[in-house]
Amino acid sequence: MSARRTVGRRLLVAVPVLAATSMGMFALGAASPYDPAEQYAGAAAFTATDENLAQLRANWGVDDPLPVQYWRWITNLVQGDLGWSITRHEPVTSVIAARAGWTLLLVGAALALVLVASLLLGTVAAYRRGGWLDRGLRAAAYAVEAMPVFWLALAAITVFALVLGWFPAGGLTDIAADGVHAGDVAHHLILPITVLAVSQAPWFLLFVRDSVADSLRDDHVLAARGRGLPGRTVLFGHALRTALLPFLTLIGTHLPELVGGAVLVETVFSLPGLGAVTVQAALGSDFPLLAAITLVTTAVVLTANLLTDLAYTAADPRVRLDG
Amino acid sequence: QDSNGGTIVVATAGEPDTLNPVLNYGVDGASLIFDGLVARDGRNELTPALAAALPDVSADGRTVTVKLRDGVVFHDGTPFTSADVVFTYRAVLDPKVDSTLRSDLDMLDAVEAPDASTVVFRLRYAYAPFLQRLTLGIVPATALQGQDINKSGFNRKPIGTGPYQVESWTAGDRLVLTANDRYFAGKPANRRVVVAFVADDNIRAQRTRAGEFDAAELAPKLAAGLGTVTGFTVHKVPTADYRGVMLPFGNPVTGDLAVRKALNTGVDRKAMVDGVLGGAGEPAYSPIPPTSAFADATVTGKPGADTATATGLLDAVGWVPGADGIRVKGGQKAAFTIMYPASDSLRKELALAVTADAKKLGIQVTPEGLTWDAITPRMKTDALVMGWGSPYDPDFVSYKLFGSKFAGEGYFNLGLYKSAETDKALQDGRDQADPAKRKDAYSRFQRQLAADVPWVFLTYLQHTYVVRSTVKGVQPRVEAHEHDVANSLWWNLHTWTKG
Amino acid sequence: MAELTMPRKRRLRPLSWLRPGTRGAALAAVVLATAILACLLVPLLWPLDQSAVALDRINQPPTWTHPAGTDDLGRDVAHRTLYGLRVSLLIGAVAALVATLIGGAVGAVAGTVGGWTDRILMRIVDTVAALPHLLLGIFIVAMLRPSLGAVILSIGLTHWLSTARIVRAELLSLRTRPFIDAAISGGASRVRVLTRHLLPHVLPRMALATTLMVPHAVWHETALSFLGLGLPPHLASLGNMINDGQRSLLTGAWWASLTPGLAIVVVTLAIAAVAAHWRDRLDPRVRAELQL
Amino acid sequence: MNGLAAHEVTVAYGRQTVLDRASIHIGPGETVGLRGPSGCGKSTLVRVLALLHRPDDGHVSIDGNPVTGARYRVAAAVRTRIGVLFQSPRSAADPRLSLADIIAEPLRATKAERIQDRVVELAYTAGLTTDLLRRQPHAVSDGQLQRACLARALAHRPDYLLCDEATTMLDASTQAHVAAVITDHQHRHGTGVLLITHDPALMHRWAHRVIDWPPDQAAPATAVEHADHH
Amino acid sequence: MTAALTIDGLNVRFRLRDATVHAVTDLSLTLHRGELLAVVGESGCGKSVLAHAVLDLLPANAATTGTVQFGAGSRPVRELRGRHIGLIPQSPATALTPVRTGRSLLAETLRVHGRATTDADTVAAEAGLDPADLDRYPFQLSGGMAQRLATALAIAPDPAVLLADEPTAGLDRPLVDHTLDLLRRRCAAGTAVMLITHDLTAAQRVADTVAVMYASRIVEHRPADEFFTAPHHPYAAALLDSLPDRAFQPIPGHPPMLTDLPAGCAFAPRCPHASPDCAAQPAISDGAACHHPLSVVGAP
Ligand SMILES: Nc1ncnc2c1ncn2[C@@H]1O[C@H](COP(=O)(O)OP(=O)(O)OP(=O)(O)O)[C@@H](O)[C@H]1O
Ligand SMILES: Nc1ncnc2c1ncn2[C@@H]1O[C@H](COP(=O)(O)OP(=O)(O)OP(=O)(O)O)[C@@H](O)[C@H]1O
Ligand SMILES: [Mg+2]
Ligand SMILES: [Mg+2]
Repeated sequence: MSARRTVGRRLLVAVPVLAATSMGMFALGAASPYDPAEQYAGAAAFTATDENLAQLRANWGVDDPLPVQYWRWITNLVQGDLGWSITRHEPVTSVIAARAGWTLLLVGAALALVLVASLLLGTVAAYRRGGWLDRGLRAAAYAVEAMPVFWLALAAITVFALVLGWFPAGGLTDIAADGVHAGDVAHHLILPITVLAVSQAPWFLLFVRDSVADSLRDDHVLAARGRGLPGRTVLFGHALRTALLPFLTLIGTHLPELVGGAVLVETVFSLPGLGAVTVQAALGSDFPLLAAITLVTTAVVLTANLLTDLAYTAADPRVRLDG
Repeated sequence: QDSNGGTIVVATAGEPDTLNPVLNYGVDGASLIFDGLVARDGRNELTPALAAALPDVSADGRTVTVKLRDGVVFHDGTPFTSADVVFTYRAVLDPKVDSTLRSDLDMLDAVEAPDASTVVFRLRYAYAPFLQRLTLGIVPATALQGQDINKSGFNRKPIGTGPYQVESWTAGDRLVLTANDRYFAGKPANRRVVVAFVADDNIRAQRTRAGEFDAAELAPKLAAGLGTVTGFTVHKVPTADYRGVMLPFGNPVTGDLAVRKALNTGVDRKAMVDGVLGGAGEPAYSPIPPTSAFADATVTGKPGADTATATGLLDAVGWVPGADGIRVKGGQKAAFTIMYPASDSLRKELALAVTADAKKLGIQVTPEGLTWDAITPRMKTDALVMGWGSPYDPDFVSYKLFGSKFAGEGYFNLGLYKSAETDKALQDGRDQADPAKRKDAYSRFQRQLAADVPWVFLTYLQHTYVVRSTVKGVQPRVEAHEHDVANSLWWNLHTWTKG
Repeated sequence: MAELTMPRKRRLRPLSWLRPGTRGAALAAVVLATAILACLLVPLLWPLDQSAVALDRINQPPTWTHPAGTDDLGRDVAHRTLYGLRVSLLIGAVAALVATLIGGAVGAVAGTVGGWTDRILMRIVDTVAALPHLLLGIFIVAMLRPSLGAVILSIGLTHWLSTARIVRAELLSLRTRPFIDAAISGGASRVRVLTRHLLPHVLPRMALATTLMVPHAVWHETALSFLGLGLPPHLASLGNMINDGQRSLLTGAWWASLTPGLAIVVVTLAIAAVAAHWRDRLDPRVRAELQL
Repeated sequence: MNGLAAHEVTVAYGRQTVLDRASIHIGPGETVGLRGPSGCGKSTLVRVLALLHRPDDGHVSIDGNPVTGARYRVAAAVRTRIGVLFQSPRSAADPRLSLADIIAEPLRATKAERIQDRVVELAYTAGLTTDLLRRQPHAVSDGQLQRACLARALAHRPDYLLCDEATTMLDASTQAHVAAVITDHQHRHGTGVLLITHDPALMHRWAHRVIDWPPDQAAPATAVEHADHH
Repeated sequence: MTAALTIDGLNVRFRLRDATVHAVTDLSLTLHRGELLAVVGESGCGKSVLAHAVLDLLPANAATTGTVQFGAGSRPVRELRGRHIGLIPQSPATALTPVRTGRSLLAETLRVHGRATTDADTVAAEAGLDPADLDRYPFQLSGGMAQRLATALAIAPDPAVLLADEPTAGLDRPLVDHTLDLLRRRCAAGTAVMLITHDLTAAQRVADTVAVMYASRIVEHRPADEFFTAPHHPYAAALLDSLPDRAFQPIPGHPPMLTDLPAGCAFAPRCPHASPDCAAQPAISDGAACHHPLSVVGAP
């Protein structure tokens, strides 16, 4: 099936998927045990009267039946209004506009780092399988996967910010700086991006390592060596090329994990991203914000999966693309 | 050369949701951006702020007249007038506005402005501590008039009269304030203030250690660790924030006075202060903190566990140990559940400490960590680790927490405690204007609570801060539960100087 | 023809990795076995009162009586770690298995049936991937009320996506290979081709995913517990302990968090080593692989 | 009409039409030789006849019964009536199975009885020594693997056997052995054999009838007078 | 004639879990520039292993002893692969990287060995492959096309020694001839070619010398014309006899198991001329390793 038809079909399918995720989100939110009014009031919930809290709920219309809320949200959405975030006290659009960029930068940069590093290291480890690099990398990968991200972050801050003083310990810009300067931000983001990347790398690294190790045993690799191709070409051009499939697959499904990791990294490094806001929105049953975030993530996940599916056919022409 | 001094950077965990006092920002004053009609000084005594003098209360206590200070202007240059005060309070009372302050102002009937520099509050009933409610920051009517306050851009970039105006607020990161040179109480000593929001304790400690902050709130043990680093001073600030176990009357075990009293004497408050709070606290015996003028010094106890007395109390009324060491009376086992909110680790630890102490008395306590929605339906029959407290007036909180009128309403009198004596004392405390009579009323209240033990009060917390030693002008005062940008150690930040 | 006999089927001898020459795997197996044995025996030999605290001996460094010190409520860290392993290993292993089974099944169906089934299943995967995991977790726990089973389900039901897509992708590539044609021509049913020819090729990948999921599940358990949706936070589970210990990390009482943390790292490494060893034994090509 | 036949089948890969309304018929007990230039679609025809590829047009019939669909859609009992020897034994053998398993696989798939004995018998027939049975494809030579594939193809005693260059991997002696085995099988079970080979001598010696592919370009099927190899 | 490839005392053993495969035993052989050596023998006798051993491409469980020398140099084989010694692998279906088109494989090989990537079409045509088919992926190729692509890949670097493992399998007659001519032309240009094949007709057509392998050993190694008219070794004779245009009868008896070879001549159990002498390993004499060479037996 041609790529264009696939894209077209996926675009069509995106509509019901988006509807399903947003509806699912409302349903999940309704099942959530959290009361938005109490979350909103915070500590004041204990001194606020029942009547006061009820009035808040009435103001937001969160006591309306679910279909009513969903319908209201949909009709507003069609008019380009994403609604008002109860937890952030801002229009949903401005929450997303102000924060999505940073999360995207963090996640995007970390993903790029993860991809490059795990492709390189995984392939080299597979090539030297059984050697100290392979064993070291694999042990490290499992250890990192088992380790709280928080430890990594704290260790990174202690070593690189406190002991060595190379990077700032947190924040988006220098605490005394005014305005946002690219260099300053880059300097501040190196540590969080690296921590996020390291924490997410094990899956990718181990999968690359395993499938490259598998394909290294294939006849075509042997044949490529027989043609006198240099080791690097054989490794990356033949072994890795045939082993890319599981790796590509992971990118799409690991986005949520990456975003989940970003939540932690954002909190630890005090970065103003979407991560913390999502948790807050979930706890506060902030439907409009949740729905919008879900829409964004759905769009990202759909695009990522479409791209990886297209990449499959490029990476492995034997795969016939469906859907 | 900057004669006004430089930048002060403070770090805190809690980030406000909005910067609008109407929507609960810094309602107890000291918000750096806004002023109330009155403010509190270093001893939490009321002083006039936007009011020219402390307000006048009529003889029947139902009319409060405030003369406003002259020549005050908002950050945007508009003059401050009585219309702004009226607007602010009416906004709070407006049901369309998402404010929880309304619950605290239910005595307020109307706000009027007879002239540009006078405001008159009319109350439904006499309410002695009403002036304490006038610390609410005043917002400019012109900036908000005709807008949906819930959704106004003002909430994120507000205009006030306070010592600092908002330069920028990057949610999740920092709030940057610049000095308001026209501040009525004089130019602030610092040009800029940066409030950094760092949610995680450990990270805040590390960043403080890295020298990013001039002052930061830290957990006691982390603060102690930084205290050994030269260049930092640790401040332990007393609060009115107590923790205790609410014992429901609807439960056959906790409903038994002997059990309640035994628990009250049998818990080891000192161990909790040292072990759980890392020394940053004091034992609590009543909801009125010892730092308050209303505290009754006779209502106290032994900081350590008095197991002998406690078991004596139980033995006396026939709670005898069964085969498994758990006491039994009339077929009823001395066993009950203590709930705690699962996400609150302090309350979890207190619940466990109480459990361990109760075990020594032969009472079996089962701790359960739950979400609020699971706690709520069980509050009438299961004990709960609770906390609250206000340093400003004993009527705040206690009236609703222990008054029988509020039994079972919201989170107020959860344990269905009913005592005519207590009701009377609380009512007197709010009706009487005379401080001496009020003090007497609250003495009665405290003694009655000590007799009925609807709660086992455990500890008062202390907030700990580290401040760079070169910073001068730090003046700790008794703090409330809520403290972040407003009402923290930096309540008087505009007078701090950095050497 | 008499001299020809059917070769004995290669049987797996589960303990043969204890042979010399595979010391790493043997060590890992011993570690894992010890951990599992300890989990099974500790409640019998050394019962723990989950709510007991001793405020008079908080934050004590490791000594002979408390080999891993005490935590900030005076509880013995070593004892609680053993208990925590019990709960966490159970949650981790079962949740990982649930996720692998669901993922494997969805991936297998999508990858072999194809067509509309595949499209619909993959869009469901997309949908689940887009919903915040936290919310899904909350929803599942809210339906089932906090309990061990609910925690396991909420983790298992949110973590099958990677496995599903990996299995599907590999099957899509495998199913066009001529040896599959040969199997079909030999009369194999769809199910048989799947279980006998397709899945064995992805099994190593699935095993890897399962191994990685075990520690991951422990983290999710912690996150849920912290929200009050998992196990009660005072219960000894590795996640809870690391969470609690985190506060003492910088104040010198590192053992409270490090001990349970190390426990999970070591157990994960042991599981990984044992799994890798098993896989290598099952795939004979490894032993005869070419050298570059 | 008895026999395995393709009727006017058309197969296209993308835009390239490989088989264009092609027909062929293999009668029971008959050996049909098929030859044609490389890439002309012989293997494709084999896949169609083996019910592994659904033609875009036309159909396959077995003993007069048209078969609809292909692969799993065809009943296993029908599929197993046709044995296939694929052109490349390497890619037609599951690299994870031992030779014994490869041979046993079709038997297990249809839950045959006495599998063990049958495998030994088949391996013996195909000329495989015991030491090879436990090895995996990567540890045997191509010719040995081809013989394992032959054993597998004969496992179900197929009524039709499609040999796509089945003997190119074999030396002359083994080739003769395999030919004898197939012929013997053919005699005992009345199997119809399709033989694709480029070796004129072999074709001449073995096939009853030779078809030049593609049929429309070449001369019509020629019957060869064949030497006595019975 | 200069030696392009000298193999001396080569032994290859595969260690399996419970057995050792003697895949190549005590094999010595010299291949001269411009010579086309055909290696024939029973399937599974070790021909492909020999080729892989020469190229040092055996798997890890193989143990190799003996020496292999290219020309007069002593550089390690891994530096010589491709440019100096090329291999046409036996199973092109699996030897082609499945996810890359023929063109990309061919262009890469050309580039690595310092030739212009634009030569791809020429090289493909030389191997008999339609250049248009270069743009297909391996799975889209027919068996014969894959074979020709594999040939093109091997000749692309212009190797001085070419090991061709069944390069004509699956090709139709014209293409077989095309490939054989190609090899012949290479020889004329100085290349040494080792043609491993089952196609004795093809061997006869192009080979200068023939080596017959049986059960891991070379049992006969003689000039082609002599060999085809009068093979010395009984196995060689039997092999020629089993051709379809001759007796078309398999050699009686079982092929030997390389895991369990007899001490003496491995063919003895199947040999009509076997005698007790055959319990000892015969040395090569007069081009054949046999105690009772046919020319002697059959000599008047
Ligand atoms: N990796 C291996 N491990 C063990 N035995 C092997 C391995 N590779 C090949 N063999 C054995 O070595 C012998 C020689 O194999 P080789 O592939 O060289 O045969 P061949 O002469 O090329 O046969 P064919 O003509 O069938 O290709 C065979 O008996 C085979 O079973
Ligand atoms: N999966 C496929 N996708 C696209 N084209 C294919 C595919 N399989 C085969 N072809 C093309 O179809 C044509 C016929 O292929 P087929 O394998 O049937 O040829 P063949 O007659 O068997 O040739 P040979 O004798 O070389 O094996 C070839 O041009 C080939 O490139
Ligand atoms: Mg073909
Ligand atoms: Mg071979």
